Amino acid sequence: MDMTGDADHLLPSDSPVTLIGTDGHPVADASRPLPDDAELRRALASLITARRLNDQAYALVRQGRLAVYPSSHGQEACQVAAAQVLDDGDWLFPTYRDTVAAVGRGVDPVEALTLLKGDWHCGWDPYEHKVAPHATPLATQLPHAVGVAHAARLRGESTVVMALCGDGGTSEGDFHEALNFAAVLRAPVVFLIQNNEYAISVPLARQTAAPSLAHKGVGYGIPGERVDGNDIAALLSVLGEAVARARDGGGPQLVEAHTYRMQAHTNADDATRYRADADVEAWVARDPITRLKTFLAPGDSEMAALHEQAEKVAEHVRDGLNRDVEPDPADLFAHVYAEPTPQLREQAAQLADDQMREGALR
Amino acid sequence: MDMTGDADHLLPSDSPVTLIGTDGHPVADASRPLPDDAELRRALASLITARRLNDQAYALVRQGRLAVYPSSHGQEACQVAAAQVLDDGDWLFPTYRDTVAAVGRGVDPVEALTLLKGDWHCGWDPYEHKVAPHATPLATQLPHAVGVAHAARLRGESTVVMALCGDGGTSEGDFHEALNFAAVLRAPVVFLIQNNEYAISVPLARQTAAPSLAHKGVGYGIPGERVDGNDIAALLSVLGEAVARARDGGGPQLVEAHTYRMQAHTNADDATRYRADADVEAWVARDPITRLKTFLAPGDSEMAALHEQAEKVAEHVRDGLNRDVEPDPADLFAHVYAEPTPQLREQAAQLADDQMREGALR
Amino acid sequence: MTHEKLTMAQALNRALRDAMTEDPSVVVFGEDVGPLGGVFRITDGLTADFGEDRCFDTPLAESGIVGVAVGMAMNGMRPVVEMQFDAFAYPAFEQIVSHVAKMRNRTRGRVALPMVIRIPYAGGIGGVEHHCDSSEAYYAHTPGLHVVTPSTPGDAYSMLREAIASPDPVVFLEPKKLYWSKEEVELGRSSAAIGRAVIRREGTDATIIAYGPSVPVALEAAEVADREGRSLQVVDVRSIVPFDDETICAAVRSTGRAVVVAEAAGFASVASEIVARVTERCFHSLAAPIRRVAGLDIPYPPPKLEHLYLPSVDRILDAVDDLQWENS
Amino acid sequence: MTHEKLTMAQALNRALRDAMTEDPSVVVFGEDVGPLGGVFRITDGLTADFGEDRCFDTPLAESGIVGVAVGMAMNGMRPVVEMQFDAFAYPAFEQIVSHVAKMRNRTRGRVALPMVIRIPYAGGIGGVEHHCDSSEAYYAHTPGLHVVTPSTPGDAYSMLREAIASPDPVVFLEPKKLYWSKEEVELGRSSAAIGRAVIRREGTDATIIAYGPSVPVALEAAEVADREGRSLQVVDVRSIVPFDDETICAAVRSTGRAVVVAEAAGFASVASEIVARVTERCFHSLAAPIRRVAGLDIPYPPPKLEHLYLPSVDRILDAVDDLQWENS
Ligand SMILES: Cc1ncc(C[n+]2csc(CCOP(=O)(O)OP(=O)(O)O)c2C)c(N)n1
Ligand SMILES: Cc1ncc(C[n+]2csc(CCOP(=O)(O)OP(=O)(O)O)c2C)c(N)n1
Ligand SMILES: [Mg+2]
Ligand SMILES: [Mg+2]
Repeated sequence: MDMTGDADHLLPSDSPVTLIGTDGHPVADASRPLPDDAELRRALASLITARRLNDQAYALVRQGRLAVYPSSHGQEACQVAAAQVLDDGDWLFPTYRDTVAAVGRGVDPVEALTLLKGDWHCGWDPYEHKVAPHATPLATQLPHAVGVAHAARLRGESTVVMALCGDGGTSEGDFHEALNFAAVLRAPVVFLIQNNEYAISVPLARQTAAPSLAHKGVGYGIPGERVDGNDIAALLSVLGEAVARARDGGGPQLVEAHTYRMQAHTNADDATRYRADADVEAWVARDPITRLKTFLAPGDSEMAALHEQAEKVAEHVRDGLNRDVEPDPADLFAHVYAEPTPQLREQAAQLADDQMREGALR
Repeated sequence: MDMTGDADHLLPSDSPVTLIGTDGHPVADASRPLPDDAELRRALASLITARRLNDQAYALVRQGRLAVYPSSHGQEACQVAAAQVLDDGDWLFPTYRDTVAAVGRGVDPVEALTLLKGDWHCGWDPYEHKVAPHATPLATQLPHAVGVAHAARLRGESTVVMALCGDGGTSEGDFHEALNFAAVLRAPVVFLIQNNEYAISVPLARQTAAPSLAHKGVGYGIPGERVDGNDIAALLSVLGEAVARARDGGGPQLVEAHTYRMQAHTNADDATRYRADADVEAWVARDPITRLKTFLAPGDSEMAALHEQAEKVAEHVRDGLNRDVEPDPADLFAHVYAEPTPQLREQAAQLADDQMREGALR
Repeated sequence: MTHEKLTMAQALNRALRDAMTEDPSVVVFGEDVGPLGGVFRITDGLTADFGEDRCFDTPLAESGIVGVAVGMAMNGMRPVVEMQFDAFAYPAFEQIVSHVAKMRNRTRGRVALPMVIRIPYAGGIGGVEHHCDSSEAYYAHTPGLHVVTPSTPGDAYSMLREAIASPDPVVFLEPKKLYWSKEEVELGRSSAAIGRAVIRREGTDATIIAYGPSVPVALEAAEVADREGRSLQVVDVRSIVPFDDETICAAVRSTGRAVVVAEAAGFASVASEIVARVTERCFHSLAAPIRRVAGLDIPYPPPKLEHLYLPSVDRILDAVDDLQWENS
Repeated sequence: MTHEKLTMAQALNRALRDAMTEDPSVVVFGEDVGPLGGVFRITDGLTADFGEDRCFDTPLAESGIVGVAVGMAMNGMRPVVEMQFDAFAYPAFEQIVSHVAKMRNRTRGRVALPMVIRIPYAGGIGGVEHHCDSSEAYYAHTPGLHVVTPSTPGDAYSMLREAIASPDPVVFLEPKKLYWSKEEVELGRSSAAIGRAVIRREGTDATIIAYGPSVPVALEAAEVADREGRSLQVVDVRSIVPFDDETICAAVRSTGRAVVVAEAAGFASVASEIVARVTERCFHSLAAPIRRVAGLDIPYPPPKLEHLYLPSVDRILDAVDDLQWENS
């Protein structure tokens, strides 16, 4: 009748794991070793590209080439780390804000922006880089992540799934159901919450009264950990360990990364309605890129090379988005089912007919 | 940025609170005082009536007077305590298994069985005794409970809401959303989980990997407690305290009562398919009534009086259910909206017409 | 009665304000409805003006929002909740179908749920996936709900006032592409639009039956047809449940021909219902079968293709052309 | 091909077994489907015979069940999940509408979801609230889902095999009151019933269009009508999406009169769609408007009153009588 009731091993540490401080120096009494230099340099390159990508996308919105863009400016470390700790056979489940993470897995950034450009829903082949489509309905991707992981496990594969979620998303029923399924099935899933303190305008204090989001693991028997989400070293360490543990059959893990959304929810949002500029300013000092740069102290030529690489990506994105694709109306009917139903064939024919007549009128 | 992250005050005790042991004697190092004698004697009377009611309902199923009955045989202490700790102005939100709790609040047991008899959905007036209708879709009643509590709080009333739920129900998204809303709104709700070890055929180990269900409070910032669900003294103490705390503005609380469903899920279920008779047998020794009886050692005449009272209730139920009510077809249309729509008036007229013609044919 | 020139968004905001001012039991909550004023600004300023108890942000959980509203409605309040977009009401589907729609009936009328579920719905604004669903059929098929959708700022104001005052739950569908449409609005409570369709344009040759976002398109089609010498009557359904058979059937009988226009996928839709019930009632007045101009039976398309999905003036006029004029 | 006399419940069990034997990627899960074999025993013995990895009990959470199935289907499996009763699929509504129905289209066909959602549905067994909903319209209105419902043990077997083999998600609606109906069943995969209606009884005076639980009632009505000298044809729709316009319209044209029978509340239902589409296509063959015999527009009633709600032989025959025979 009595369960063992011991929750100690499930509780997160008292404060978020930090390895490199906001001043760019290693913290004194770090609980774990720093990732090696190569890992960190790889991360720096990704971070610089990521930031450039965010800026480029924002510019494209202003130019009307993108309908909308949910920027991850300020959160790049979380997304870079989420992608970097995975192996090729692993899966990533991103939200709408995780374009950078998808790109980190190899998705072409132009394809990653297809949805926001308005050409089609998902622009990439989810199987190519094992990146699920951007999920818009909050937390709904989390049970999918568990299913992918469980299927792999049933076949004896060593796949690990990284499932991303926002702080707001943790309030949805699907968050709860996914974590519970993962725990009961011991599915190899790492749930990474990017706690950027807001769900659109709603601050964390209105979202939850929990001691931390990482504490949400306890109720499922899933270990929770908190990490400084602007410290890529800490992220690589904590997420890397969680992935390794899941791969070894240790089951799911929940990681809360403390970070901040530096820009509005999307370009359509007016953040001044719900938060003070000063609050945002305070986070500039914690910028994940500055921090890593201070720590690694790369030479000028090294930095120039990284920026050049980032610029190439930006150019690729600019070119890609400036190219007007004329979506094919036939696509509307081609993918609803493996074979269009008679009803869809009828509607497709009708539409083609309408278009021809309109074309003739022009 | 850092939340205080202290979860100690939210964690349940290491083992369920017990005040009267399975042998009927007070436990040696009890963490809290026993409820007073009057409380316990009142509980004994309710328990005896409750057991009789369960048995009577089961008999009525066999006689075909009730379509189905989810018995709470073995769980009576939880339900009696849940009702007994409430004041008149408080609300109770029962599940389908909580007929005994509803009756404990004053609902006429015949009205409580209306749903299962098949005459109508909810047989009682929810406002009369402040008992919500039996909820069948699992966990859906929990957000309602929060809403009732929040509305009362907005008006400055001192209402507390007792919301019941099964172990299986904790896996539903609505459980999660309700607890989170309650915590954020600081709504005066006591969530009582009757952990009877099974959700129909599914044992707790397939439902959750949590250290205990009481640990689920942590993720919401809600204190969790565990209690021996067959020890009415412990239940009255723990639930009474939770209600008092909620009434004083202390916010919601989660209580897990460890108990056991002694009979099948309903009469339609075959429990031998998923659990051993020996497992059930083991729980006979923990029977909540035997335990309290041993402790209180009531005299023969006292017991006779209690049984007589229970018998009266059983008789009332028997009479009530043996009376055939001919439900009025007009009721089908009368309560869908405050005023029937023109469409419903049309359908009602049509039905009346059909019936008249059929009547004429007979 | 005062009048003011308002957009539909402003008219809705005004309706909420006026209802909250008149009745202290009206409370507004949902995602981002507080300080932000909602992503469409429908609740703009309500928290500032009425306080946090009357208008508040909730955790991000639609089933919870609707479920808590049920409880508050059970206990003396009149909650008005916002679902941020159409597809984000789906997590609340069980609460809506199994409780909101059934509580009164379940309790033989003892527990009423005077609550409003506001849902910005339908497309035409270039929104991405999940932001453009026309979900009215799901609600209209569920007995126990009132389902209404205004097409003008004036109706938006008066119908929302009426919905809030209703003793029954109302699913209030706001055509988001019309939020910025503007007209002179009569303020104050007076209307009885719920249950009543309205003739938006008189006409003698055929009847266009539309609602919500499709009404302006139908009116435009009638305008064009008029120039081509065909007189189209336009009926705005407004109230899907209850449905105004009287007005709509009278209209169709007067012309003998009809086209139903609606954005939702056509299969098993409200448009199907309108065709079926009007045909059942007006069969021998019809010169031709009633035609439907509906959304395609596909998931709502990406922005660049939505114009092909939406009922257009051309598609409406084509359908009108198909009404077998050779028979007249 | 072998034959066996089976109840519909046994036929479904057999279909699962045969599919699991043939294809190791078929997995079955849901609430109580393991050792208990499901509350209707459809999955009886599967855990014992195929092991826990192939048939397992899940936590009690329908959105989770469907969502996990989506993930498994994305990753090489063919999940067959059970929703315990119709109304208990509503918590999974968002997953079904926003993902199950849309994943293939969203990814331009790259991610298929070969999965089956089994739902025991409809009434007639004296079940209490939430156990008797006819929810087909919600799914049929959602593009991207196949929606089918067998009315015989033979169809139950072959259609479930076909559904499991389908590259697309199928909502498989099992009329629970027919679980115990029995007939000789042809085993093995062969049918192509999805997308195909079937004539269950020939007749010349009028066509009764029915599906799932209403088919036996329609056949009974035809039997009675026959004794009264009226010859009724009975069509079993079987496959709601895709819909077999060809067979059904041909049938209606052959008689010139039709009645649609379905248990669900009539408003904005599959029955509405059938009336609308058949009328659109067969208008000039019709001697009278098509009549509907549907559930009432009320929440499913308590057991003692369900007989008044359900389409009955009497109601069907009354509707047939109303088909304006004076015009022929
Ligand atoms: C089910 C659902 N409800 C509402 C929305 C609308 N919405 C989009 S983003 C968002 C806020 C999400 O906040 P969070 O999870 O913290 O992620 P962030 O945007 O901060 O990355 C909301 C409410 C949605 N996408 N899905
Ligand atoms: C949403 C929903 N899904 C499924 C069911 C079917 N069902 C009824 S009772 C039950 C088991 C519930 O178990 P638990 O919560 O432990 O309560 P207990 O029956 O043990 O009291 C199930 C699956 C339901 N009523 N509601
Ligand atoms: Mg956030
Ligand atoms: Mg249980």
